[in-house]
Amino acid sequence: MKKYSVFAIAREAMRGHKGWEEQWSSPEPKKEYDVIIVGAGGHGLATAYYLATVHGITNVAVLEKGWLGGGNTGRNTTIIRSNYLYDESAGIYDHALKLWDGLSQELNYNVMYSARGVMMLAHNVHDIQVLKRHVHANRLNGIDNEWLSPEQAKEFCPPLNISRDARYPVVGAALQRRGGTARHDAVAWGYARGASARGVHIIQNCEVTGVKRAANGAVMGVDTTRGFIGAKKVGVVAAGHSSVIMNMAGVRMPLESYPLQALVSEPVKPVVPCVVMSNTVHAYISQSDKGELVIGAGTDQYVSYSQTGGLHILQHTLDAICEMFPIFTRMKMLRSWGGIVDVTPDRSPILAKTPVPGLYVNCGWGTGGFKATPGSGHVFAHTIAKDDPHPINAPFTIERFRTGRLIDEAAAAAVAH
Amino acid sequence: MLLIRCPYCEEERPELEFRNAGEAHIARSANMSGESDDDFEKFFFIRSNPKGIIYERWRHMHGCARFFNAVRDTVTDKFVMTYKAGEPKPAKLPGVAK
Amino acid sequence: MAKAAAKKTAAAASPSVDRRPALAGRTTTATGVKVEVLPPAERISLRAPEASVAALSKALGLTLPKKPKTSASKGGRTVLWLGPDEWLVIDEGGNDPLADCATVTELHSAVGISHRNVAISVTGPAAEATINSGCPQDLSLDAFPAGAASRTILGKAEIVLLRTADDAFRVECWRSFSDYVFTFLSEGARDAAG
Amino acid sequence: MSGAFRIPRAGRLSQAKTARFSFDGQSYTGIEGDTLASALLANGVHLVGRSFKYHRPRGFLSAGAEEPNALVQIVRDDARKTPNVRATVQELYDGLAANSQNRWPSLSFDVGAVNDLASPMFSAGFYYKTFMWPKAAWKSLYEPKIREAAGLGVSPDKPDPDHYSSRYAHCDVLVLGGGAAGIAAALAAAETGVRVILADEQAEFGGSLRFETGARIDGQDGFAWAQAAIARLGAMDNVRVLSRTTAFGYYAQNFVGLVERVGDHLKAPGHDLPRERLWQVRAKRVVLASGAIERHMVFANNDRPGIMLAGAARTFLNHYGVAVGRNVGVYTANDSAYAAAIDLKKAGVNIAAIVDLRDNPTGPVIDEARALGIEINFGRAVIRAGGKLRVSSMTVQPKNGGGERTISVDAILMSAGWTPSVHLFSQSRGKVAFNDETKRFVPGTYAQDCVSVGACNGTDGLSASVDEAYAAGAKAARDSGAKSAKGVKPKVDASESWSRGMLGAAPGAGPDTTVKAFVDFQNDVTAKDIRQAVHEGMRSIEHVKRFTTNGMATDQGKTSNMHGLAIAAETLGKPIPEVGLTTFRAPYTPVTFGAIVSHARGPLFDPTRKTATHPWAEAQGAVFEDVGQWKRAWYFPKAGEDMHAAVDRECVAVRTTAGLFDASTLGKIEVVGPDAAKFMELLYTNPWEKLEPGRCRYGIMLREDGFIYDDGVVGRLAPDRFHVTTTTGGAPRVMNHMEDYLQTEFPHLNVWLTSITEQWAVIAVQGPKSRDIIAPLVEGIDMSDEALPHMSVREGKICGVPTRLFRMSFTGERGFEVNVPADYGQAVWEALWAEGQKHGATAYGTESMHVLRAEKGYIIVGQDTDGTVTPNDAGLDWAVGKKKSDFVGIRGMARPDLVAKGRKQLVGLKTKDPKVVLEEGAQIVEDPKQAIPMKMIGHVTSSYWSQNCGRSIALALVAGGRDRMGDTLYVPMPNGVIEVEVTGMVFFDETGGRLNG
Repeated sequence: MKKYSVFAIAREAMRGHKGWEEQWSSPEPKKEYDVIIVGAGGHGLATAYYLATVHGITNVAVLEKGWLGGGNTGRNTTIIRSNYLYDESAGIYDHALKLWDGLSQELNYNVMYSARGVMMLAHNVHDIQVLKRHVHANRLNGIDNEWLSPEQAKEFCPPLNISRDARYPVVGAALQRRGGTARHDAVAWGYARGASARGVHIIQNCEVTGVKRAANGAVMGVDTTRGFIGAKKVGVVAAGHSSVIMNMAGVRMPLESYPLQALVSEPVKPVVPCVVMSNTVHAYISQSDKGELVIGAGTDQYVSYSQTGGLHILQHTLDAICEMFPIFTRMKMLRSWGGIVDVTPDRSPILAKTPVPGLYVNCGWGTGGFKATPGSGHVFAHTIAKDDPHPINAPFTIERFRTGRLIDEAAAAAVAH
Repeated sequence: MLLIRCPYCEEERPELEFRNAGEAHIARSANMSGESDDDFEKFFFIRSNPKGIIYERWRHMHGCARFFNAVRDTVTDKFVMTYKAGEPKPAKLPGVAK
Repeated sequence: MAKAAAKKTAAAASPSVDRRPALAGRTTTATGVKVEVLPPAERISLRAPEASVAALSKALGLTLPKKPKTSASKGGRTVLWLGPDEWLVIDEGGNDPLADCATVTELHSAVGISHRNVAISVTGPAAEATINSGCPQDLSLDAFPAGAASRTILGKAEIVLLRTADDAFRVECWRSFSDYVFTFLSEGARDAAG
Repeated sequence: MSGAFRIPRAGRLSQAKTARFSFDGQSYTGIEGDTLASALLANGVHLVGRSFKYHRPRGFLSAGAEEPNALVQIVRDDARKTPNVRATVQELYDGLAANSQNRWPSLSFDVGAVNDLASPMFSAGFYYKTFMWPKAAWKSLYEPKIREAAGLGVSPDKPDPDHYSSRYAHCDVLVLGGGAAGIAAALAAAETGVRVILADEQAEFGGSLRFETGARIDGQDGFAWAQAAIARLGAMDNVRVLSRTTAFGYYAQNFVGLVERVGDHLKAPGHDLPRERLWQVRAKRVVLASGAIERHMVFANNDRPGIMLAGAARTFLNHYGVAVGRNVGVYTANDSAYAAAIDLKKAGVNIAAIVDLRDNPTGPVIDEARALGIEINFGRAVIRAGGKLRVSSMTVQPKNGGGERTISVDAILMSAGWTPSVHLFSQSRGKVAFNDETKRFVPGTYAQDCVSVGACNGTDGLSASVDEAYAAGAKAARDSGAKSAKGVKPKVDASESWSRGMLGAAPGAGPDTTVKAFVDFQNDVTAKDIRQAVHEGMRSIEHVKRFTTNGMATDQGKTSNMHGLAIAAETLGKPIPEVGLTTFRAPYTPVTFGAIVSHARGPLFDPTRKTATHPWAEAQGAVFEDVGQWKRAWYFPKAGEDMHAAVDRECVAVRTTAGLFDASTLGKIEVVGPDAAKFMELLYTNPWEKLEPGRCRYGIMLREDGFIYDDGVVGRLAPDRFHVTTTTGGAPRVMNHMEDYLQTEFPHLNVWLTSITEQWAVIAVQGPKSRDIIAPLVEGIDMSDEALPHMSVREGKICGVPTRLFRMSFTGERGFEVNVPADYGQAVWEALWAEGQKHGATAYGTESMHVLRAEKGYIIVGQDTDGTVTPNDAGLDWAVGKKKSDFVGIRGMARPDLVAKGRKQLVGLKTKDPKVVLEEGAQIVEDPKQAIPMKMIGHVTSSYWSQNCGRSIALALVAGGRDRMGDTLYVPMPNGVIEVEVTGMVFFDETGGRLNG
């Protein structure tokens, strides 16, 4: 893998950028691999990358029915934070946040992780109670998250409306300074490049149509649109389609897939210096390096794989944005799109072994998966390599729904992801 | 915004009047306290989440306020049919292969 | 049924305190439309199975409509079909439908909601457009003729809509939503001429 | 005079109606009916913007919505600044002020243009490969610089004084696009009498008829025919004609979002006019007539100001009467550019030369051009444009190489052919198909009840388009229920027709070159960038798009997508359809946030719910808090009191005399029917069958998973009638929860639910004197403890109005809750208040209510519980009917981890220092000395200063809390550790004697 640097660019500039090598190869699938990862999104590619770099397992194929990074990885609002309430969640998201910091250097690929701060607004007494519970729990967990007055919130994000006559005035905010955003495509591409360079096969336009199991129930491999591919270990990281793949293996999941829409405005000069989220008026916003306001919507209310949603969802989201930022009504929506998010009953992910030997699953990230990408891939690779969960993802089992040991951030905190 | 036929109002109405109520035909046990942990998990948490035809419940929240069932294709979001609560799962679906 | 409960609330004997309806007297006009808050009326939410409909119709003095999105009206009393077993009874003639139902022994539920709802009338050639500023239903005369009634949505509030004439609607909403609904209709009216 | 480049007698604008306007502070004169673009061109201004990355000077590429270059900021006043407005769309009004964007210090001298010199460094995706060292520099240096350079216009910085409106509409046939085809379709449908809506984004209908001077329909000039037809349609009351209206999104089940620009073209829009109006249309059938968009030629420096699409130049001439130059060159790969050359030539503009890539094309336009003496060069390419701030020459070369020749020009018109606008069709989830012969994507498989007609369907020629459209309009009407048509099909007498053209880079910009031949102008994407993306392994067109940002600018690739695709395909050595087309996403053109939000701003953002006594509380100077949509009186400060002083006073008053509290927001549900008790047994954990009429009980509702969902006092009014109360926030979801079980799980029960939350105003009168205050006003109810014991309910009268009088207490004092019909709420409150004054009663708000209930250890669902708490966790086992065999939640709460040891349990906390008040949400640990991360065993759910207890009190969820009574635990705060003792939950009057005190 040729190193990227300003000098490499200068060198290539001399010869019209004709000397760049492929960022990742596009090989034909082999008959068999040690590990197959289903889904070439950020989580799947990161898993493959860490299988290769941390565990030395390079005979790996990442199968993707479309193009790599084309699912939720390339369709989300790229918010990164780790100020979660419960130890379990804080553990995995902060593991990810630590990896985000330095990921560009690790991958030699600028993922543009921008620690511009994530600010969550409180609009009433209940919000204050909930957010302060987070602030205190985070502090004792060694995770930065500080309480701001409305004036401090406005100082940190000048366009924010903190007028007392707002329908839902801002009465405070919790700020995680290490939180921020990253360039979603770069994350997928950087991991793909790193994995590919270490021998991982990334096979696009290859849809999994079945999961083959031996007489003893163990996984043998997968049927695909490009034929059967064998493997002793299969990791399913298919986001909205995870339950579809798991059903092929005969495992029914506690998952439902919903449309999640997002939108960007036309690009303007820097105006929103951080990420702002509000659960009560329900919307979140940041500004991309390109200048577009990146705005998140709530999910539609029904199960769907259509990657589209209703206009009324975007309306409610922009209602909320213009309530928080009345100066933006003259801005224009440039592009809107939908993703498919897989949601578990407790809104926390499942990263675990399954009842099927050799089958592992990493799903249920709902609307908040992007921020976990490095940490998720890192511990999932461990789980597959060792056939045993990493302590960090040990609590995120499938069984928790039977026993009732849920990790219910939503119920406990009612904070939007 | 979807257009949903309410089987009680006998006409199509805008989605804004409705609220989705999750997967249909998951019966609550008559002997709830006798259910095993596995049964309860299946009943309350496990969902079929199909890519294709889904049987789901809706409530005409801001209309006649009735709950009812719908058959919808989750890939196209097109409704195949709707029917009243308590009616059995339709054996045949109009205009749907297999 | 529920005589005990019903009877007591029935008789409305001289209050020593004044009644202060929400938005009393609020009104606004724009090109082609007038929006005004209507005076208080007696109302009940009536719930009953098919078998009780005849008896209740008799007691109320008009036939409960069975067809979706319809209403029946007689002598200042209007009954709106809201659901297969649900009717909204509005009496503007000073009679108490709750008392009338109290005499019915057949299975039913009659609950007084006179104070729960506020009524707003929207009249004039631009009335339909005014309501369509926030109501997603098809209000053309073919789809929603005079006499049609339905619970539906206006912006972010639930309303009950009754078309009293080709160019006149009665909008009912809950008391605490009435300011929002009136304000919304006022904005809608301002734009409806367009 | 309205500009030196205005051609007398050309165009359709009346020279009489001039309009003054300014651009970058320089003032000019235009004509009403101009766009900002045509007005500037009339004044010879081509340089209007700078590109995104290289800050290259840019002019006008188009005359319409596809414009990638000419984006300006329109300034009406301080609060009305709109960035990124397409000058080709913005209509001129007298006094219009516009500024160029993305340049400093000035448009003609822009420092950012150094990027252009350094452009070899700024290749596609370069930023992924650098700015990584030193690590810290990304945040401190690189990123801020990148962000400053990026972005086009400047965001408004003041709240928008304009308003926006919305309208839902329904129709049988919705026609999108008002060119000849759309008008023909609308006529055919309208004549059947069905409801028709016809929308077009332009100020005037006619589409390409605006420049197609050769077209004649029904014996008249095409554009004139269009205006006449629109007048006819507008006069029919089954038709709504919407101009300046863009269909931006095509959603499920023929639901289409459109935005109508109402005020932006007016000098002084009236106060009542919205700036824009959102139309949300549900149509039985949709006819798509969105036309086609001309493509530019991809050659070196094809972005210089003065180089534009041939069709655009024709529009400026034939509609606006403006010549885009005096010495114009033409570069084409199809016939249509010839028509532009001919029109300009006839208008007296010199045509320096036509350069045609094709070898020996023939046809009437070519003959006509030749007849006019225009020099035509076949089989040649323009390999380079000269000039910087304005094009000055074009260098021509045989397309297969050979001698160069440079021709001086002041404008170049180009046409690589026309791309059908399949955006809306694609948004409707239809699948496009590639026509290999004409090299274009056209509608293939339909997913909704719509049909494409005319140019957007790949139909060439006015005559064919009108025939197709008229038939489609008639069919759409039939399909949506029309009986008979009685119209006459428009007859096309003369039309222009062209097709074909080329895709991708022209000769001179091939793989072997390093020239800047732009594909996407605004994002500065060149043919070279696209090839590089492919070389770097981007095989999916989506990857190429994202890596190069081709087609991701504000024009969403309307002119660039097909060229980019062709170049990628060529580089991959694959046929175009195999590489595939990127998905078209809504909106078609950018849509103003305000239009989408429309009415949902300010007071209409969300309903503000107020109780019947709100005016009284306001008059008393109460401070309110938001609880859900409700405004609730929080506390009633007297002069000079802060919140603490007020709350201390209120709390003491309630326990010494009495207090009045507005409890109206609590949810209330009347449960009626012979099976009412049976139903209550199933929905609540408590037993209800044996509850006597006239008595009340505190009920707990669970979700099926066993966690507490809601709670409230329930009164039984009669054997078949319960008056249920819920939490304020929980009211709607509890009602839905109950209806769900009643309708779907227990439909056999004869019981009905009615929300009476707003029927009754509720006045809580609490305290030792409460009975003395109420009694004088009550009729027909025996108020003695024997007749009306704690937790009972009676119906009677108060102040002569009906009441449901509850004897109950959420304070631990003797207490009542007076329910009266809402419209009487304030009057009865005032009567009670007057009585209360005789006893020194006070009004208290939600804060005091919280303190008082906490002193008694009464929980607040949603504060002391959070959706993960069982009745046992909350110490409410006593409220669970032990003998019951079923109720919602009975199984869920028996799951292993819900009955395991060590669960968090609700307990009381007393700080060792009684003066210290804990912070709600603070975390609790056993060992304060442990290192971070600390093991947290619980958190504070409620915490107050209790004036009545003379100390602070708190409730907390603590792991195994009830086994820790008396233990010392610790609350580590940033400024030190707080010691606390675990106690019971009742801090005041443990025996409960005061309930009857």
